[in-house]
Amino acid sequence: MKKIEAIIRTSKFEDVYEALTEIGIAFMTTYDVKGFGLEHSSSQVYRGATYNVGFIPRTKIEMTVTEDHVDEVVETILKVANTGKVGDGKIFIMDVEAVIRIRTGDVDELAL
Amino acid sequence: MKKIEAIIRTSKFEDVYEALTEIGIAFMTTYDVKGFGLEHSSSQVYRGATYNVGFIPRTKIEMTVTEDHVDEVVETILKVANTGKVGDGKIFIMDVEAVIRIRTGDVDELAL
Amino acid sequence: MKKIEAIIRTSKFEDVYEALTEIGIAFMTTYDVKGFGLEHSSSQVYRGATYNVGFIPRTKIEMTVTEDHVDEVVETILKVANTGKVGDGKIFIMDVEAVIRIRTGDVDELAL
Amino acid sequence: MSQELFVTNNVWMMVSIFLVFVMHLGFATLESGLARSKNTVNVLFKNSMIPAIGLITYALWGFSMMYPGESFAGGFFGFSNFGIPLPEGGETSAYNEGYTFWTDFLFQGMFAATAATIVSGAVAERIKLSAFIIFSILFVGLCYPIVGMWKWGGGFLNTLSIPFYDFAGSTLVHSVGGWGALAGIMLLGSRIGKYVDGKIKPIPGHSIPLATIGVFILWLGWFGFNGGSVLSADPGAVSRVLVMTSLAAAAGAIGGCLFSLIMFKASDITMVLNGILAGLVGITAGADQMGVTDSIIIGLVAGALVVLAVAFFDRIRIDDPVGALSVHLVCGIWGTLAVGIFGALAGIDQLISQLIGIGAIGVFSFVFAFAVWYVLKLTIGIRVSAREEIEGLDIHEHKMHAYPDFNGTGFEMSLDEKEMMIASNSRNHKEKEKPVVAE
Amino acid sequence: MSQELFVTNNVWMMVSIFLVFVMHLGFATLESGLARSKNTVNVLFKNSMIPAIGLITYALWGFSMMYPGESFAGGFFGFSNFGIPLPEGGETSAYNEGYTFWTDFLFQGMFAATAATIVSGAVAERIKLSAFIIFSILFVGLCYPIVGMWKWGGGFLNTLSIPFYDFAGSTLVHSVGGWGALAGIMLLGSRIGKYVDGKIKPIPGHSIPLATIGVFILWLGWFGFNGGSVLSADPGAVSRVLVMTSLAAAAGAIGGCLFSLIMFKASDITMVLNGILAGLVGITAGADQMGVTDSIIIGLVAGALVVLAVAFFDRIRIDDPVGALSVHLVCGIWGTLAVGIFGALAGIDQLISQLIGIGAIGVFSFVFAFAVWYVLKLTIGIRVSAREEIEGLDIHEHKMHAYPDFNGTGFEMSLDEKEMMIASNSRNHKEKEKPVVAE
Amino acid sequence: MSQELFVTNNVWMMVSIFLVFVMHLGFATLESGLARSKNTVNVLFKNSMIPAIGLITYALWGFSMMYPGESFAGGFFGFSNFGIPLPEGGETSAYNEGYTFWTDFLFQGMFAATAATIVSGAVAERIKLSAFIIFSILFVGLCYPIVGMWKWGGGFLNTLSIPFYDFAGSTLVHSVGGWGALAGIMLLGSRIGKYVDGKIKPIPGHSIPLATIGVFILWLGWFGFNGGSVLSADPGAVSRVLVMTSLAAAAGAIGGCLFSLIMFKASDITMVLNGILAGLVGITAGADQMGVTDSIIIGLVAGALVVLAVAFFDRIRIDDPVGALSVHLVCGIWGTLAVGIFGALAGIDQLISQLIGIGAIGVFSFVFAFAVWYVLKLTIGIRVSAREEIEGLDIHEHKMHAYPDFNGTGFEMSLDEKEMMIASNSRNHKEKEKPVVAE
Ligand SMILES: Nc1ncnc2c1ncn2[C@@H]1O[C@H](COP(=O)(O)OP(=O)(O)O)[C@@H](O)[C@H]1O
Ligand SMILES: Nc1ncnc2c1ncn2[C@@H]1O[C@H](COP(=O)(O)OP(=O)(O)O)[C@@H](O)[C@H]1O
Ligand SMILES: Nc1ncnc2c1ncn2[C@@H]1O[C@H](COP(=O)(O)OP(=O)(O)O)[C@@H](O)[C@H]1O
Repeated sequence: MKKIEAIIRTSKFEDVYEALTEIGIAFMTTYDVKGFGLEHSSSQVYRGATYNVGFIPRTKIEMTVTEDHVDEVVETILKVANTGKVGDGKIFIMDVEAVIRIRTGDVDELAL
Repeated sequence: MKKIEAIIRTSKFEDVYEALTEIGIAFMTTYDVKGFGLEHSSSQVYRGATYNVGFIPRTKIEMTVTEDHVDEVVETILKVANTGKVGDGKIFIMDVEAVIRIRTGDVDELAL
Repeated sequence: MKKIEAIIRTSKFEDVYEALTEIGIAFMTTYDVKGFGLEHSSSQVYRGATYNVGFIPRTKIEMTVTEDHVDEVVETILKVANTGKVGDGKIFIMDVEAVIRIRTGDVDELAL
Repeated sequence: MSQELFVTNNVWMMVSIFLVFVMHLGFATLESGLARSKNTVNVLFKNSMIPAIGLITYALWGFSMMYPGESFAGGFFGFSNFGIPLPEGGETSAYNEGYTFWTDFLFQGMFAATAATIVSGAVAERIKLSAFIIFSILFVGLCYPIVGMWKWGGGFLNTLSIPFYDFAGSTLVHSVGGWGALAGIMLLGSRIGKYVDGKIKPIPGHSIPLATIGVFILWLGWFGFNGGSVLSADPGAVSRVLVMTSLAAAAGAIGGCLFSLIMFKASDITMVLNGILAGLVGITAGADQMGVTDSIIIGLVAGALVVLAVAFFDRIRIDDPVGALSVHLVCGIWGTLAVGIFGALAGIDQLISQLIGIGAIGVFSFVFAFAVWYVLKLTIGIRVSAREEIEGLDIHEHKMHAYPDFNGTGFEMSLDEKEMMIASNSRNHKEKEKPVVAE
Repeated sequence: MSQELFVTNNVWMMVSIFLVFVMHLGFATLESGLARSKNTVNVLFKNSMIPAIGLITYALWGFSMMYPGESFAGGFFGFSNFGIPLPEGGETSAYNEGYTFWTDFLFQGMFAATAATIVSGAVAERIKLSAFIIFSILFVGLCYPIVGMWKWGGGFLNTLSIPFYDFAGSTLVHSVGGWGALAGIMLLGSRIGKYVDGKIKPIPGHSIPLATIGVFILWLGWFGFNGGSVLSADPGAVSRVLVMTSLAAAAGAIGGCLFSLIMFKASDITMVLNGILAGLVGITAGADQMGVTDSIIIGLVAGALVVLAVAFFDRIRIDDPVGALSVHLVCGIWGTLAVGIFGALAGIDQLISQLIGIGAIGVFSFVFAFAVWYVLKLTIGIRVSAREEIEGLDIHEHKMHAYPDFNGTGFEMSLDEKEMMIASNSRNHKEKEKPVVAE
Repeated sequence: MSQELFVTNNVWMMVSIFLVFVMHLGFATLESGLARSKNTVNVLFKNSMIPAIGLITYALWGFSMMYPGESFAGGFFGFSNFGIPLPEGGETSAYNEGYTFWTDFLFQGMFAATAATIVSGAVAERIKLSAFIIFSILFVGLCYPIVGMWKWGGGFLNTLSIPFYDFAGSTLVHSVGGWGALAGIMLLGSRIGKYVDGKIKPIPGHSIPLATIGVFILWLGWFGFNGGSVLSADPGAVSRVLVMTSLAAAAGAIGGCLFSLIMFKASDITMVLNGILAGLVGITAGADQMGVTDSIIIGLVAGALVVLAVAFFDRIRIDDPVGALSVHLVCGIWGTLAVGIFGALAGIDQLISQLIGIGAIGVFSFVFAFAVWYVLKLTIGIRVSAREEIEGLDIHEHKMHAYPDFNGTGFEMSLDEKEMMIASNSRNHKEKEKPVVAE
């Protein structure tokens, strides 16, 4: 089983979510993160002084899937989350040794 | 060393935290995540229109432990976080290659 | 490629960020987490009763880098995030199997 | 009249000024509470500038355009002079037994800005700041005093054989604002993400406490809006007006509560709040003509109407974030009609006069506002870019966030995400560009 | 009396109406600020409906039950008629030298709803909305006017040889509310997670700014509550009352501040805020009878009392999220007793009359409220389910969040987690089901 | 004078009391809105205690030090007695035709606390609570009444051949507060992270809605501040003052808006809000002497001045989180000078008197405040530790968070992080310890 972590534009989240649902990915976990990369945040002004918070708010999606799903997931994200502009984000793939479903105690493939 | 990631019901967090403390797990890192899975959020109404935010707020617990602790941790979580209803969450286990304690520079087992 | 996860004092974040930028790390993702460890939070009082929220707010930094950068990153964090007091945090290193840049579809080293 | 009475009357009118003034705070909090946090600074900015603009334009020319005095008043337009020079005896009861010239100006000036405030909420979350400011100056500075003169300044509506009756401005203030808002919304189109694939997607306001504070303050302010419109401290008349105003507000709350419970199966606090305002707008035209039962009925009906109207405007894709149309336009009309149906003036002839007034003022205000919005749209543009709208007007128009400690950037919230995704769908971009009115 | 004085008196009384009205805003903000964000809509909903319910029931029958007039007043119960028909001369000084009939009704009507508002805060965060609304109607519509009549309507407390004295309602308003709250809390039980394993777990309110706004507004409102209770604009009496009210509030703040610093080693702002209210409630019964030193002492003692009372109620597991019992019940009693101890009326006989009044009204209000709550508990139930309580009343009773931009679902906050875990422990479920009073 | 007029005057003055009272709420919300969420409880705590401290010290000795009466007044210092014993006839028009003794005390007492409130905002986010409380007691209890007596109590500024003129306190209240604030900031130094490596780093306030509410409430309060300073309900004078006050506020908003747009290329709402206050402070010294045009000019200039002053103070590293110096000190001086430039009193001699008053009061207030702050600094210390400042005064001074549901600990926000990192740089620690004034 592989864990896929995708850091995407927050604005693309629902598109990605829907596309993944369509290809049969029912489970995922997401949270808001701050991204530092090539794209930079726009500056702010307060009482005459300018400043910059530095980061861009992004959404991180995590899902653990069986090996045979990895390619499809990656392709889907690439297709939907892409705008072609700097800041589209990245996908990381890692190995997962074991998965357990808390409700039933099912393990590994059964738990996905 | 293994990293254990558990996505549990937010309502179960303190139970799990206490149970893990009891079996000697002193370190963990947690944060709020949004979970998409089989359980769905209840609908909301605003000025006559109904809508659904789609996700359920969940808590993610991360802890890196030595191999020999993994089973005990998993069993503890299974016992305490289980309600038997859809939405109890999952546990993921991954390999960690190195750990360093920032304060002392201790590495691996010493750092846990 | 390796994923480096560092859990550090929130107060040290900008130092670490600047130091990493200086050694050429342009990409990272961060988010706020709650840390449970040896350091404990200070107690609060509300209407005569005392209580403790238990955790310390910390910042988690994630970055995926090529093998040859790992040591330098770790050393930099160790140097900058260290205060010598309990609560400085830890660094975890994991293997990453694949990386894809969403904008271009570049993979692995090219995507970093 | 004794000097003593004059002084007391004037004190009462000054208290009324304060109350009408706080309505601007009420609108500011209500409207910002019902908008999203990424547009909060923008809403508050507009609502802070409006009283300033209102008072200054009213001082420069508005007051003398609305109350030109007998010699300068025409049927449809009057004007005496620029500025507000103190007339002879303006500080004594020779000016009026109820108030000094200054009191008169300030009370009317505080009213004036209200009409623009109503528009502010309706066009919130996508209007361009500069366009709104220009619109406000013209709307408060020209439209409001012109139609105001028709009735309160002695114009043609006041000289009908059975004069049009609008005690404190259900039509002259609230509907006028409502028509301006309707024209604006029609030309602006709906917020991105509000109507998608033929479905209504709610965009909840970001702070119910702010909205609730706003409504309580508006109710408070209405004591001056209606109570001050007696134009003296006459104990019977004023206290009666206060009672009827309060009963209508209370009945409006109950009407809004029950009706939304029946229709939507939810105890929707925004409907209770809108219901209170609906009751208040509804009683405003005839607050001095109604009895206890009349007031309660007017309020109940207004409370129900506002719920229906919110649903109705959503169905026809008129996107009004704060319900300004439902409250001020619909219930403004209802209240004005109610003068012909209930209370001391009830009668078919009065009802006809009411319809004439509603129609004349409605047509003028709507056309005026539509023309201004339209010219603005063709010139500087009235709507921010999709990106600005998605990321929030605060960061783009003001380079600032309303709550920097809570969300560093103001657009990392779940709901925004939703719309951002929606915005990226081509079907939607089309929708955004298809306002109700063909251009 | 001259017409001029009548007009001025009436203006003053109308100003007092406005001030008492804003107290409802004060309660709404204070109570929502001291509750959690997941219950904010619920608290605000209740507090928005209360004035509406209060005014309408008072108009329908309450006013004539509380002030039935000499001919209809009994010792314990009186009633003249339904509705509020304008009596002859009701708009002139023939009705009263201080105010018109309408002013009278509205001033008293604004008071009426206060008692229910006090209950609202005390039972917050676990009460079922429907049960609360029904309770409010009965409490404001029956209990309050009945006991009010005993003193202010000319009933038996007013005809004691040395009449019970309660200037503006330390007992008639505040204690009555407090007793209703106590009965409710006893039958409801404490919030999940408040008392665990014999330990008190604080549940901090979600917004100190809201709570602070509430207290300032309440202080403001009290100027009308006490100042208006002079029932005329009599310069000496009213201004003296205002000074004593302010000094007691100021002393209450200082008392609450110092006492919580000594007892809890913390500068707890909620105790300063409660101290201000304690001072205000404390002075209310004798605001027109006290001197400067009396007022300061009464305020200081009230400020200290409120701190002790909060700790005391927590110890006996009476869970009162906003401190309503400590402020309104305890300091209401203290203020009423103070009339027999300090100021112009001080004396052992007066003290006895005060005790009679406190006792009679306390017993009636408590029994009335207990009975209503009890019947509601047996029928529709008064407490939401554990799940609703844990996830928040907002999403369950109102399907809405108070701050959707800040926490998409309203129950993903650290503190909530704590209780949710607590709720899942069996020991706790038991606790929740074991209210103070055996059923 | 007729009893009727006396009663009416007194009602007006009581209304003014209420309005001045709500200014404390205005300051509380404005200052907490412009501070960070981790210091919100602290700001609100101070602002809740200030009116209490102000009223009590004023009752104990302040009132009789400021208004000792002819027989006790000296040129520079007067004192009649401790406490506020009711003088003979104090409740009748024998005391004053405009108000009773009690009304007089309360109106002046509400004013008194204002000066300390101004200081509160300027030293916010790093001042030690205990030091601030002690300072406030001395500042409100001694400095304010002493300089107040110089003019309003009949002291030497009032007996100049051409008396110094300060209608409602541009100098006597606002500048006094401003000087106290300046002394405090100089000895305190700037907040950690405000000036780093020679660059100004903005520290945005945490809630624009709170700040906006504050400004609206302050404008409302100013109607009583200026309107009540007529000291009677004189219709012409009071209503004129209200109009000029409003026009100056409106012009201040426009001035602040335009000037910040030009200078900073941003529609900065905090500048509009400060502009409104600037206009209000500016008109305060001569509100009864100005005409319409004068008032608008004074307001516009004040609005522009405040923008310049904010930038100026930042450049000289005087860190004033809420802009109190820019608003109250700078525009207080501007307003006082304006009396010699515009309106009925304009003239070079008057201008000289104005300068004498500004200078005398400025020197005394600044020296007094500096001395108190300095002694406090040497003894108990006036600044919290760097750690307390970084983690927030709320959790350290009050062991509490203002918004526990939104950020469990109050110091996990992005901006704080920034400063914490900054604080950890040695260069910065030095900076913190290098206040403007060498010690
Ligand atoms: N190596 C990395 N490790 C961790 N996060 C990364 C890494 N590379 C990119 N990211 C995340 O992805 C986001 C987008 O990257 P960015 O460089 O701005 O765009 P692009 O993918 O188009 O080059 C960053 O803000 C950061 O959060
Ligand atoms: N394969 C997965 N990858 C990532 N997150 C998952 C995965 N499976 C489950 N989750 C997380 O666990 C939560 C609970 O899962 P759910 O299906 O609702 O319950 P159950 O575990 O009882 O089947 C989900 O909301 C999601 O956050
Ligand atoms: N084994 C672990 N797994 C997950 N998180 C950990 C682990 N060890 C430490 N942490 C995180 O690092 C933080 C700092 O650890 P702590 O023990 O307080 O300090 P120190 O590193 O000085 O021993 C903790 O609050 C926790 O968030």
